Amino acid sequence: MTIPGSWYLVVAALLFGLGAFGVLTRRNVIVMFMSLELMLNAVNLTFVSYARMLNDVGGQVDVFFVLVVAAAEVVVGLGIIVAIFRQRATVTADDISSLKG
Amino acid sequence: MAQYLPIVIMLVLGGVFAAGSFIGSGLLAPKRPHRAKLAPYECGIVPRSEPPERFPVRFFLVAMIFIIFDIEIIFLYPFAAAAGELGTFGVIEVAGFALVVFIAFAYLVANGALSWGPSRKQSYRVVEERLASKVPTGVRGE
Amino acid sequence: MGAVGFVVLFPLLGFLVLLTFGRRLGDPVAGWLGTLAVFGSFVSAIVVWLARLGNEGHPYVLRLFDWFSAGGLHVNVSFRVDGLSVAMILFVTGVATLIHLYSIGYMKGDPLYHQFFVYLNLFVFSMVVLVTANTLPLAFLGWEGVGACSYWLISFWFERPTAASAGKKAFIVNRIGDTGFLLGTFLVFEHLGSVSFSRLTAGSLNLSPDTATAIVLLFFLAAAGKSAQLPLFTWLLDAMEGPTPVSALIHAATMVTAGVYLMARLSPILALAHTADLVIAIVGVATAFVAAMAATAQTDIKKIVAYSTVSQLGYMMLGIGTGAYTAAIFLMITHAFYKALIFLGSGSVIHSLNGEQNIRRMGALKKYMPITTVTMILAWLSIAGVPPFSGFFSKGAVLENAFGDSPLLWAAGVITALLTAYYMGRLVYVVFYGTPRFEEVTHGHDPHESPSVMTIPLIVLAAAAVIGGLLNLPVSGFGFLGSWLAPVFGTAQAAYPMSAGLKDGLMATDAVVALLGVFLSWRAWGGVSENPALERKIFFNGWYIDAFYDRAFARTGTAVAEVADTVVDRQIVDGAVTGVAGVARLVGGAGRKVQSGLVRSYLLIMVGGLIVMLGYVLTVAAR
Amino acid sequence: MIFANVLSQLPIALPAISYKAVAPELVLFGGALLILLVSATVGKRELPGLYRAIALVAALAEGGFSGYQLYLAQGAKASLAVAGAIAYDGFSAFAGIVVAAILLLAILIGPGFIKRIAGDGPEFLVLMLISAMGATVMAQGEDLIVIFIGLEILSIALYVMVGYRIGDGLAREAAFKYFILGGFSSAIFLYGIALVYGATGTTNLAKIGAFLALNVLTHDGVLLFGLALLLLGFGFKVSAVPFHLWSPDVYQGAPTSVTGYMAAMAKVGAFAALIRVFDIAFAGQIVQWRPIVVGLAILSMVFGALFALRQRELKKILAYSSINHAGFILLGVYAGTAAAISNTLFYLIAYAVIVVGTFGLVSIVQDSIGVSEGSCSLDQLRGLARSRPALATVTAIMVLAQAGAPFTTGFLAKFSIIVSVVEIREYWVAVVAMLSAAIAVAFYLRIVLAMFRGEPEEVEGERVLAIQGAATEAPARRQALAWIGVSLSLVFTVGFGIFPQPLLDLAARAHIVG
Repeated sequence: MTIPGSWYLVVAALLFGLGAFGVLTRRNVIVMFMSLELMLNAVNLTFVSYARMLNDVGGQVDVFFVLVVAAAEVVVGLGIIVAIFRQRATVTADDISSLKG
Repeated sequence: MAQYLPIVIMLVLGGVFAAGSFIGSGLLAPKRPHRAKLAPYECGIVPRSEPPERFPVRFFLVAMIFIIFDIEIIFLYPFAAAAGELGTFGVIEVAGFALVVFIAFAYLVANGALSWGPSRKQSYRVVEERLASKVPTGVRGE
Repeated sequence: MGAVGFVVLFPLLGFLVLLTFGRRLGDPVAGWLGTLAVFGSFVSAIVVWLARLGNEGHPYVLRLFDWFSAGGLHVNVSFRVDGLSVAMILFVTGVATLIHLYSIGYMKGDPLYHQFFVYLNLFVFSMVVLVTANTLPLAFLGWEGVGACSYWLISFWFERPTAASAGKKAFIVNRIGDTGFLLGTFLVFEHLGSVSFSRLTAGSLNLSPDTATAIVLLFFLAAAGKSAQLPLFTWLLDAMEGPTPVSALIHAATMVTAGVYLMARLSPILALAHTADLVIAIVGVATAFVAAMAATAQTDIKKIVAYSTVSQLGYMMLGIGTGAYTAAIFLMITHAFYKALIFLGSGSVIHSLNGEQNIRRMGALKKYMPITTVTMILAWLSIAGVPPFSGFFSKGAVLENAFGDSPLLWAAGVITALLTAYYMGRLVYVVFYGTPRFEEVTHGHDPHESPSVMTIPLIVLAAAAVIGGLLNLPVSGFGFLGSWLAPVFGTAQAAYPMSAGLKDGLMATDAVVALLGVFLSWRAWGGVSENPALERKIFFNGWYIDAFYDRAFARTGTAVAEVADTVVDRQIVDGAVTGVAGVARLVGGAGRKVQSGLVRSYLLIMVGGLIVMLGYVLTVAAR
Repeated sequence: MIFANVLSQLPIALPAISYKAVAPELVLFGGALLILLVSATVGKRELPGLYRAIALVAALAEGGFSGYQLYLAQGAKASLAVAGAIAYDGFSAFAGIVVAAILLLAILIGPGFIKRIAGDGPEFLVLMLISAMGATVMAQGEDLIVIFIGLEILSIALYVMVGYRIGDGLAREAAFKYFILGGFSSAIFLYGIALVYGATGTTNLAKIGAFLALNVLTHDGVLLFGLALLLLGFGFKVSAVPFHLWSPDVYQGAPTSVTGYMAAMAKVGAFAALIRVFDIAFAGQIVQWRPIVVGLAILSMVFGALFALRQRELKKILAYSSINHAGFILLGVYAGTAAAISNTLFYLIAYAVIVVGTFGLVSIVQDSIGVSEGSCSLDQLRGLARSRPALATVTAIMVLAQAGAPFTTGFLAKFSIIVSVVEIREYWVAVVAMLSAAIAVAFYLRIVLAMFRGEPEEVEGERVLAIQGAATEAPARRQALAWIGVSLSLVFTVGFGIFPQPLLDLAARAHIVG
């Protein structure tokens, strides 16, 4: 049994939506961050699915670049989060709002 | 509108799935709460705020260094798969790529990012303080 | 004719030198230096004028350099020497020189003495650039420059909250106008492919009437803001918060006439837009009337003069709207003389009374300030249009053309002329005659005549106000200004065929009306020397003319004036200005609320924006 | 189908790497690596002078290469290099020159103040060079993925730079916000790329253009969805309303010299890519995306101007001002004609120089009156004209240039953009733009007035903080190089404001041919 390519796209869209939903609703910055990674990986899945459907290798190569970028983002993001942790005990996004107004 | 059907389905399914998983976990998870169970400690003063979590930073540093090599492998593996066909051109390109990563690595080592063993705790603390006070951690991991 | 470069250069140099060394030069060297710079500019203007004598027909363009060209748009920095610009620079630099001189005495002891001359020189520079610019963008530079200087100078004494808010009001009103200027510029570029005045010659423009109307109305918006026309005139009254020389220079003689100049410069387009012309004429005459009415009921000396300025500007716009550009420019020049004189005279009075501006606390100053008194009386007779003073000829020329266009416009103008003679008479009688009522403000000291740096400009201006009519006598062969400006306006100038008898009749009417106004003011305010209460008694004792006057002017006039002041000014215009500011403030406040500092609400707003975009794509774009 | 199989099936075409094409990127990156290497080998000592010299040489070399490319490329079609992933033409070369100008000024202005915060380390300059490389990659990217990589190189380095005052709560908060919001928008941008890829079968802009020219899509929903997502990504980077929310917070929290650098560099990179993607590759879809772009532009112009009116925090006012500018530049993208693109480039270089200079001046002001870099309210500016007349005058000129005062590049920039809009006969848009500019003048003047009015206020608490943060170096020495940078930007702004023709010609030469 072959699974139609569009199913992969749907799964990817679901994952992307889930990631976005997570970023929007979660208060814990680490979880927000994880959700962000989920979004990126959902895009990877989209790329691979399209590459398969279009029979084009380009989409697969793109995934590599996205992976690299995601890794770099992880490094910097964690660095910033660690810095926040060190100064205050909280990891809740809603507490970080002294720049308002 | 037929052409948008996949998109609409995607959106709807995305929403339903996202919401459903939250609702589902709320409904399905066994919940028999009582006060003592909700309190972080069963005796003593009820804390007013969340206790700070312990957060060992050094693992992040290690993880970041790991990521550098992890990423290097991502590019090296496809190169290896087609190294023969790519020939000299490929070797030169990959060497350039490795050189860049190596310089970043040399910078890390020079700044003491790898000296995290217990025996050299002293020097590690220096790095840690520097990270905390001046330069964000990300700089080291780049 | 390249001397026009020096006309521009001198005030700029003065500005730069004063900006750099002004504080060190101090009082009074900085003032003298500033005056010298403007005087140099005036001398250069005379050189330009002499060089032009004999070849008035062809405009000369001094091209400095190409400023920029973008797409089809080419803008260069070039100055235009033609009849109009020469007339403008002559009177602008001339009047400015006198006012600089006067300021040396007036501003003595002010902690920001040098700063004042920095602004004044920058103002003269901007004004000269405005009137000599050969392209609309360069003129806009000057336009903005005079606006900015006006703003700074109105709020020069910024410690007073009223001065600060007056500056703000002037600024907002002028910005509204500036939008019209720029939009008009773009329309001109769009339809004529050039923004140079060289391209604007009468009769050669290929514009549809609708386009011309749109352009003219946009520029008129700008002009109405700058030249204080209904309903944008209120800022000018508040602008009296500035030092008096500023009021004289900027808010009477020069800057406020920039709108009139602009419309005159655009006369080739105006000639194609008859609807717009009518609008301008009606707005002009309405402004003249409303302001004159308001002037009859004021007690602050500067407010009276300010209303009078608004009223006179209305006359100039009436001239523009009826196609009488020469008459409008003529009135502008003579007005600059006598209005600057009135302001400086008022300033002289205020100066000697320790800053008092209420005419109820003046009176009988004739004895103490003879020069000021005599010059003020001459100014009054000029503005009233009593023959043979300058106002008689210039106002007469405007009214004559108004009659040619529509007798209704003329009638309104004549009534206003009557009012003009009357309220200025009231000013003169109450301030300089009657009983002294200034003990409170002078604490027993007698008022004194101002120093000679202040009286000399008064005398010079008075002479100019008296003989200014010679510039353009309605006698063939003596219409110097008319023939001087004829090449500029060309066929744009409206010509109303009139019999010589009708012309004489109109002139006679003007003279009679002026004298009637003078007479009325004398009956109402001159016969009394004791106090206002006595004046009432005489009214009631019943001179028919006084009763009529009381009814028509003192009562109705007060009512109308109050309506003009409270309803039009405070409610409508202030309301609009406050409204704009309020909306801006409201949105700004909302912005601060949106900027909650919470990452997740930022995310939510971004996603909201995304959803709107996607919704648009789904419903509209993807058809 | 395993990847290796794919590879073995296809003959591999080795791309010809045109080093001439990527020279700007190479020198920037090489400079960054060299600085890292030097700092790694010298051990504990730091050599700030050497680092700065290397960075300056790299910036100048980048500008030189870009200038050479501009000279080569005049009027010619874009040359594609590196297997069609990189384009080099007049447009990208001009953007490269803008990048070099920003770098030059920022290297002169920034490090002195950064030293106060974080010492002499090489990292700041390295990050600057790397992010500048990201911007040039964006300007040259002929492939959506390359543009994405450029965007991320630029952004990730900026995340770190924003968090440079990591000891300060506001800076940490700014870095965190910028990171989370930036990451979110990048992910959405990337999803947009994936959708475009799915709709057209390629991420290469030239091929997308060719594909869309040849094929009429019956199902263009996916493509348009992709475009909308791409616009969000770009809109975020250029801080267009409603994706602007990060910028007031981040502008305030970041070190002031970083704020100026970021405001300029992010806009140059993002707008260069935006023009290449939308005005060239998706020119055929202009009917569909134009309303969105003009909507973003108008919202940005209007709200940028209005929101600033009630701000009292100088850096936040300037943040809203940059939002207002972004709206204007978006108008150039919206007009989309060749002349409009040149005008946009002119606006970009004018804006970039002005904004780096302005924030440099804000740095000097903050340093002089002794407040921390995170805050400077208008009240604290009071009396500056009396205590530091030269500083106040120069600041006033730069702020007025932002407002679009005549005889500065700021005026010409706004003027020419509006001319472009008038030329496509969208008068109402021009009216809105001018009204927003008129409103904006009000808050610019507030800044000027604050400096020229009143007595200086004593701010005790801030003074104490400043003394704690102050390095041993005297402010005069710290400010000397910054003054050079600021003076350069002033000379540029006023000089090209009076004689703009060479710059306009250069920008006119830089439009994209075909």
